[in-house]
Amino acid sequence: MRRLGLITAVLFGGLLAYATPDFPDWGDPRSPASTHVSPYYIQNSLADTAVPNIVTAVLADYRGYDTMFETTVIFAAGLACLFLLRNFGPRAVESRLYRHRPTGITLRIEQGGDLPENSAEFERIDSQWVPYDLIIRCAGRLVLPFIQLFALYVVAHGHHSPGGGFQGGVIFGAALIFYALSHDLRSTLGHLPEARSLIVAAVGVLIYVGTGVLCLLLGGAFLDYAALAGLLGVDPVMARSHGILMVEIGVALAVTTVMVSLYYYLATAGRLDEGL
Amino acid sequence: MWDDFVRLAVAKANYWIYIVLMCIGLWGMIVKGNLVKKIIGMNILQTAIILFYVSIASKAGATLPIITHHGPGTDSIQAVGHINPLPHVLMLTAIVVAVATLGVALALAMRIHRDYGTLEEDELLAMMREK
Amino acid sequence: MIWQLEIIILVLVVVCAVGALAVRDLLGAAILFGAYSFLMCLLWAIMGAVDVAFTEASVGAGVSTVFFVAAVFRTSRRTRD
Amino acid sequence: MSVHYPALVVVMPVVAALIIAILAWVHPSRALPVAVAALAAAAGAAAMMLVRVLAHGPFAYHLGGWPPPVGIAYEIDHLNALVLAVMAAVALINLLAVWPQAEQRFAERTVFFYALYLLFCAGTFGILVTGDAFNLFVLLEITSISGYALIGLGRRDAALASLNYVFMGTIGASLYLLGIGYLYLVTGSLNMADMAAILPRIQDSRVVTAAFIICMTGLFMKMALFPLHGWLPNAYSQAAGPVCSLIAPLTTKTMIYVMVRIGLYVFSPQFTFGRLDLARAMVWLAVMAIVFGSLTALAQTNLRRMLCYVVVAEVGYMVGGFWLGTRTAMTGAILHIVNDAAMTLCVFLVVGTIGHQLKSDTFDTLRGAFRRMPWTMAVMVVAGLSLIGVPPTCGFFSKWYLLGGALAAGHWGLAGALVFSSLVNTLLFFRIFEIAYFEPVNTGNYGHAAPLRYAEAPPAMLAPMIAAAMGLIVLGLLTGEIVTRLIAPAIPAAIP
Amino acid sequence: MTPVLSVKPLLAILLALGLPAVLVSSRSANLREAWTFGAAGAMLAVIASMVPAVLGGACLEWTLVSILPGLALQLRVDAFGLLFALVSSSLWIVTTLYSIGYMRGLQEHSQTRYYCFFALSLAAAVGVAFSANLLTLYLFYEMLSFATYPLVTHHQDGEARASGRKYLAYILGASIGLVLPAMLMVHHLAGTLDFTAQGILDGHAGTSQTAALLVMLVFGFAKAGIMPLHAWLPAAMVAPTPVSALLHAVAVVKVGVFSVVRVMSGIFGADFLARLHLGTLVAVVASITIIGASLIALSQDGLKRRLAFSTIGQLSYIVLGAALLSPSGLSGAMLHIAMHAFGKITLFFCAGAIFVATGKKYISEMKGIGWAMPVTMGAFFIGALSVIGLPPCGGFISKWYLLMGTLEADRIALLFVILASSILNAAYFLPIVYQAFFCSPAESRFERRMHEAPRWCVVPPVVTALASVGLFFYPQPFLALARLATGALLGGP
Repeated sequence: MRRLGLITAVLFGGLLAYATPDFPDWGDPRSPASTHVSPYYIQNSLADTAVPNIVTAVLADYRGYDTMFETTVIFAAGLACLFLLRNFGPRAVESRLYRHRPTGITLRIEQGGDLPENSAEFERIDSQWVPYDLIIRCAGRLVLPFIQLFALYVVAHGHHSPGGGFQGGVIFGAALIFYALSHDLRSTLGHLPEARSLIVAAVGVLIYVGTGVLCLLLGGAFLDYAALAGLLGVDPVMARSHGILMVEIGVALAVTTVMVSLYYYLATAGRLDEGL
Repeated sequence: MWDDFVRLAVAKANYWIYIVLMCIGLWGMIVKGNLVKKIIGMNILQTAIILFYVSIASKAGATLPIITHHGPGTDSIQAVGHINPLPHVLMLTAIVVAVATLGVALALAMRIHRDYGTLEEDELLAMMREK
Repeated sequence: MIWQLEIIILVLVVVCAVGALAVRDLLGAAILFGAYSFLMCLLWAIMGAVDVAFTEASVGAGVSTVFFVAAVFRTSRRTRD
Repeated sequence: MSVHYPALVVVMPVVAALIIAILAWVHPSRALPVAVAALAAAAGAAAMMLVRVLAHGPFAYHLGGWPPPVGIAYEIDHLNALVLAVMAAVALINLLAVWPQAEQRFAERTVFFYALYLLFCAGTFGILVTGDAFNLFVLLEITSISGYALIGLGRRDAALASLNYVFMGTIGASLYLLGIGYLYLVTGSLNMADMAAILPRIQDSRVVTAAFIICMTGLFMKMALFPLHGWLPNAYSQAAGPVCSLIAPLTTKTMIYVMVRIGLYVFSPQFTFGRLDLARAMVWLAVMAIVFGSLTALAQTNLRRMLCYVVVAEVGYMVGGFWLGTRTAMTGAILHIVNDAAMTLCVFLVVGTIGHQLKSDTFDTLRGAFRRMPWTMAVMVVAGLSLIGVPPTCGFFSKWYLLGGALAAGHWGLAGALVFSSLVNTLLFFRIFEIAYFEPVNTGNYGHAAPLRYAEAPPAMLAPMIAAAMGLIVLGLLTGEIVTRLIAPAIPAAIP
Repeated sequence: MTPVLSVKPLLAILLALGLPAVLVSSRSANLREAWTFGAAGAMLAVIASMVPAVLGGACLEWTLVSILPGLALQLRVDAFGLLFALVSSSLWIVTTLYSIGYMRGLQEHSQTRYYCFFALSLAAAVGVAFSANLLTLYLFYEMLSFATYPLVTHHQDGEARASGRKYLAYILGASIGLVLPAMLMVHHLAGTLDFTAQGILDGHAGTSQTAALLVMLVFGFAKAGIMPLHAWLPAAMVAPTPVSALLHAVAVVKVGVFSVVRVMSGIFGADFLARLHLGTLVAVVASITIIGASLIALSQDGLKRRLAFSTIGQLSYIVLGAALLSPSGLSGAMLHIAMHAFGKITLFFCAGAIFVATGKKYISEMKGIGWAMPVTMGAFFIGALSVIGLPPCGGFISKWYLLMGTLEADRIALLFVILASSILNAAYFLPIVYQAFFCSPAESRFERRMHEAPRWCVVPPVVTALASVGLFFYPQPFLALARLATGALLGGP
C-alpha cells in the first residue's frame, strides 16, 4: 500500500508537472483566464449591479445559481450529519450530575430521582466537567457580542468590502460554537435548539431559492433580480443590488445554523447531551 | 539551461507548490491507515486545488477586485487594474464544498468508531473479516 | 509584496501539511491542520484573494479545526501512523 | 411557464427538500406527498422538455438572465433531454416503490431520507442539464454528499463503505475540478460551448492534454471503471435497499453521461479519439472491466453483491462503446445509459424487495421464491432477460448497437467481451432462477417441509415495480424512435 | 408474390400469447382446458384461412413496430412459413387433448403453469414461422427457449434441474454466442436482415466470411440438434411426454430446422450458396449427424431416448434436403417437417400412453405389451412406418422427394446416406413392434394386469397415426405449399 501510494502520487505529480511549463506565467495579465470572460465582470459589475465588490457581484448574481447550490450543499451536509449521527432512539438510562455551588459537592441523581430542595444553589454539570474558570467565561461573555456584531457587519457590508453572507454566517456560527465551548452545550442549545436551528437553515436556503422563484414569477429568468424592480420600486440595477442582499441574508442564516448544528452533532456524537 | 530552470521555477512557484501539496494530500489519503489522517489528507488535496485556482486569478500589478472609487462611466474601470474575480468566486464555493464534505466524513468516522471502537483501517478490515 | 515572506509561507505550508499527516497524535494533527489552513489563508491574502482568504480563515482555520477537535474528542487520539 | 422548465426541474426537488426539512419538525407525515409531488412535477417537466426538444430542437436557459459565457446556462439538447426524462422517471418510480420499505427501515429518520433523496435527485437532474462546467461540479457535490449520507446509514459495515466512497468520490470530484481549472487557465471560460469553441485553437498545449486526462480520470473514479471500481461493490451492497435502488441506477450512468458530454461537446471528437491515442487503450480497459466484472459476479453468493459486479461490467459496456468512437457504438453507449438505468432500477428494486420481505439477500434466501413472491420474481425474470440481452427487452437493443459497433470497427476484443458477458449473465440469472424455482423453501428444520409462507410484497410496492418492468419492454420497442429522433442528432457529425 | 396487408398473422400469435392471462384467472380445470381448446381451434382456423390466399400467390404482411432504424418487427406469411404454422397449430389441438389425459392420469402438479407456457411456446413457434426478417425470428426463437424451460423442468427435481441447465446452456449459449454476432455481422455487411428469395448476402460477403457466417448460423440454431450440439435433446426427455411431443414434433426442434432452412434460403440464397459450394459443407455435417444419431439410437434401451436420437437423425434430413439446393430436395425438406411431425408425435404419444398405463420406460420391459395395448401399439407401428419412410405413410412422400433431390443434385453419396439411415431406422424401430406383439411378456405374476391407457391418451395417437396415413394419400395442402415455396426460392417448379 505504501509503495502504491507513493507511485500514484509521483505519477500524478509527474502528469501535473508535465503540463506546468505550458502554463502562462504566474500573474501574467495577458493569460486567457484574465482576458476572456473576467474583464466583463470587472468592467460591468458596478454598472450592472451597483455592487463595488466584484466577487460579491459575481458570486450572488452572475453566478448566483452556483451559490444557491453551494448553500444547498451546506444544508445537505447538515442534513447528512443529522441523518447519520442523530440518536433518535430512546435515551439511554442516564444519571445526571449536579454541583452544589457554595460547597462544590457533586450529586449524582439516577434515573427518576428528584433534585434537593433548594435547587437554586445547584447547577447541572457534564460528566467530564472542567472546574469553573472565571477568565474564560468572562472573556467569552465579553467578546461574544463583538464577534456577533462583526458577523452582522460582514454580512451587511459584503457589497462594499470583503465578506458577505457566507463569511458572516460562518463567523456568527463560530461565535455560537465559541459560546458552547466557553460555557457548555446546554446553554447554547437553550438559545438555539436543534429543531429551530435546522428550520432556520431550511428557511435560509428557502429565502435564496424563493428569491429565485419570485423573479421567475415576476417574469424574469430564475434568479434574475432585475425582475424584482417593480416589486421593490427601484430601477433594475438597484433591484439587483437588493436581490443580492436578500440572498446574502438567506445564505448567512443557513450557514450560521448549519455550522452550529454540525457542531452539535459532531461534539456530542449525535446524543445532544454534553459537549466538549 | 540553469537560467531557464530558475525562470521556470520562479515564474510558476505557486504552481509547483500546489503540485507538491496535491501529491502530499493524495499520498496521505492512500498511505495513511487512520481514517482521520485520511480526512486530513483529503482536505489538503482540496486546499491545494484552491491554491491553484487562486494562483490563476492573480495579475501582476493589479489590485483587489473591489472598486473603491470610480468615475461616472464604466470606461474608467480598467480590467488590468483588478485581480480576476472569477476564480475567487469559484473557490468560495469549493471551500464550502470542502467543509461540507469534511462534516460528512467526520460524521461517518464517528459512526465507525461507535460501531467498531477503532479508526485504524487494518484493524477495521480484520474485524470485518472476523464477523 | 515581499517575496521572501511569500517563500517562507510557501515552505511553511508544505511543512505544516507534512506535519499534519506525520504527527502521531490526532489532536496535534488537527491543530497542525488548523495552522496549515491559516498559512494558506495568509498566502491567499497576499495574492489578493481577500474573500477567499477571509472564508478560509473562518472556515478552515476556525470551524474545521473545531470539528476535527470535536471528532477526535469523541473518538480517539490514538493513531499508528 | 414552459420556458422555465430547465430551472424548475432542478429547483422543484430542492424546494421540496427544504419544505420537508421544515415539515420534519412539525408534520412528519406530510413529507411523502410533498416528495412525490415534487418528483412527479420534475418528471413532468423533463417530459415536456423532451417533447419540446423533439419539436423545436435544442434550447438554452440563462439563469439570472445572463448570457452564457458570463452567466450560467442550462442547455437542453437531444442527448440530455433523453437521459433526463428517463432518470426523472426512474427517481419517481423508485420513490413510489420504496417508501413503505423506507418507513420501516429508517423509522424517525424517514423524513430526512426523503429530503436527502430529493437533494440527490436535484443534483443528478442538474448535472444532466447544465451547460457550465463548474456548475456541474457543485451539483456533483450535492449528489455526492447526499449519496454518502444515504449509503452511510445502511447495513453493518455501511459507514466504512460510505467513508471509502467519500474518499474515492472526493478524489474523483477534485480531479474533475482540477481539470476544469486547467481548462479555465487556457480558455478563460467555464461554459462548455464556449470552451469547445476555443479549444481547437490551442489543442497542442500540454495543458489541454493534462486537463483531458485529469478530468477523465476523475470521472472514471466516479463511475467506477474497472481498476478504480473498488468503492462500488461495498457501497452498493452495504446501502439500505431503498437507497441502493436509487443510487445504483443514477450515479454511474450520470457520470458516464458526463464523460460523453465532456468528450464530445467540450473537447472535439477529433481530440478525444484522435489526438492522444488514448481511445484504443480505453476500449481494452473496458474489455477488462467487462471480463473482470462478469467473472467476479460469478464468484458471489449474495444477490446484491453479484449485481454490483454486474454494474461494474455494464460500466465497461458503455465506456467501451463510447471510446470505440464510431457512430454505431456511440449510439449503443448512449442508448445503454438509458436502458441500463431502467434495468438497474428494476433489478435493484427486486433485490430490495426480496431483502425486505425475506430479511436477507443471500442466494439461500431465494429458495422457493417463485412460489412465495411470484410477481416480484416475474419482474426479476424480465430484468434478468434484459440484462442478458433478450429481445424485445431494451437490454437487447443497446447490446445490438454495441456489438454491431464493435464488429463493424473490427474490435474483436470488445465483441468477444460483450458476448462473454451476455453468456455469464445468463449463467448468473439462471442460477438464481434455478434456486428460486427448484429448491424448497429453507425452513431450518430439515426433513419437515413447513407450510409455504406467501411473502409477496404489498401492491403499493409491486405496482411501481411492474411498471418498471413494463418500462423495460416499452423502452425496447421504442428503440427505433429513440435512436433516430434523439440519439442520431445528439452525436456530432464529425463521428464517422 | 404480391404483398397483402393483413392482421391475421398477428391475430394467430396473439391468440396463443394472450391465453395465459385467461388461464391464470380461470378457476376450474375444465374451464382452463376449454379455453385452451378454444384458442387452439381459433388459431388453426385463422391459419387455415390464410391458405387460399397464399396458394393464390399472395403473401400476407403485418408490421408490428419499427424497432430499429430500417429494421421492423415484421410478420410475413409465405408458403413455407404457413406450412410450418399449419403443422404446429394443428398438432397443438391434438397435443392438448393428449395433455389432458396425461396430466390428469398422472395427477401432475402446476397444470395451469404447464398450459400457460405451452401456449406461449406455440405463440413463439408460430411467430418464428411468420417472421419476415432475422431479427423477428431471433426474438421469437429466444422467446421459445425461455417459454419451454419451465416445461422441460416441469418436475422440479434434481434430474429436471440438470437437464434444464443443459437445455439452456446449449440453446442459449449457441444463440447468444453464435447467432447474435452472426446476425450483427450480416446486418453490417448487407445493411438489412429481411428474408428475400435471392438472399441478401450475395455480393456483400467474401467466401470465407460467408462460410464462417453459415457455420455460425447453422450451428447457432442449436434447436436443430445438429451434432455436436445435440446433447440437450436426449437430456430434455425428463419432461412429461406431451412436452416431449412439443419439443420433437410441434415446436422446438422444428423451429430449429425451420430457422436453418429459412436462413440458408432467405439470407444466403440458394444460388449464392451453390456458387460457393457451401451447400456441400452443410450436407456433410448433416450426413454425419444422420448416420451418427441413427447408430446411437440403436444402442438405447430407454424408449424415449431412442426416439430422441431418432429425431436428431430425422432433423438432419431436413437440413440435408435444404443443403442439396435442388427443387425436389427443398420440397422434400419442407414436407419432411410436416410428415416427421405427424409420425414422431404418434410415437411419443404412444410412449407416453405406455408409461401412463404401465409405468414402463424401457424397451426391454415391453415384451408382449402389444396384446395388452393393441390400439396403442398399432398406432406406434404406423408412426414407425412413417418415420422410416415406408408406404402407406406420409413419411414416404417426403423421403421420396429427398431421394429425388439427391439425384437432381447429382450426389449419389448422399442418396446412399439416406438409404442407409432408412435401414437403420427400420432396425431400431421394428424390433420394438416385433417384441411387443410376438414375444411373451417376462414373468409377470406379481404385476398388475396390463390394460389399455386412458381414453384421452389413446385417441390422440390414433388420430395422428390416421393423419399420417391420410397424408400419404392426400398430401395436398402441404405438398402444394412446399412446391410453391420451393418455386419461390429456387425459381423453378
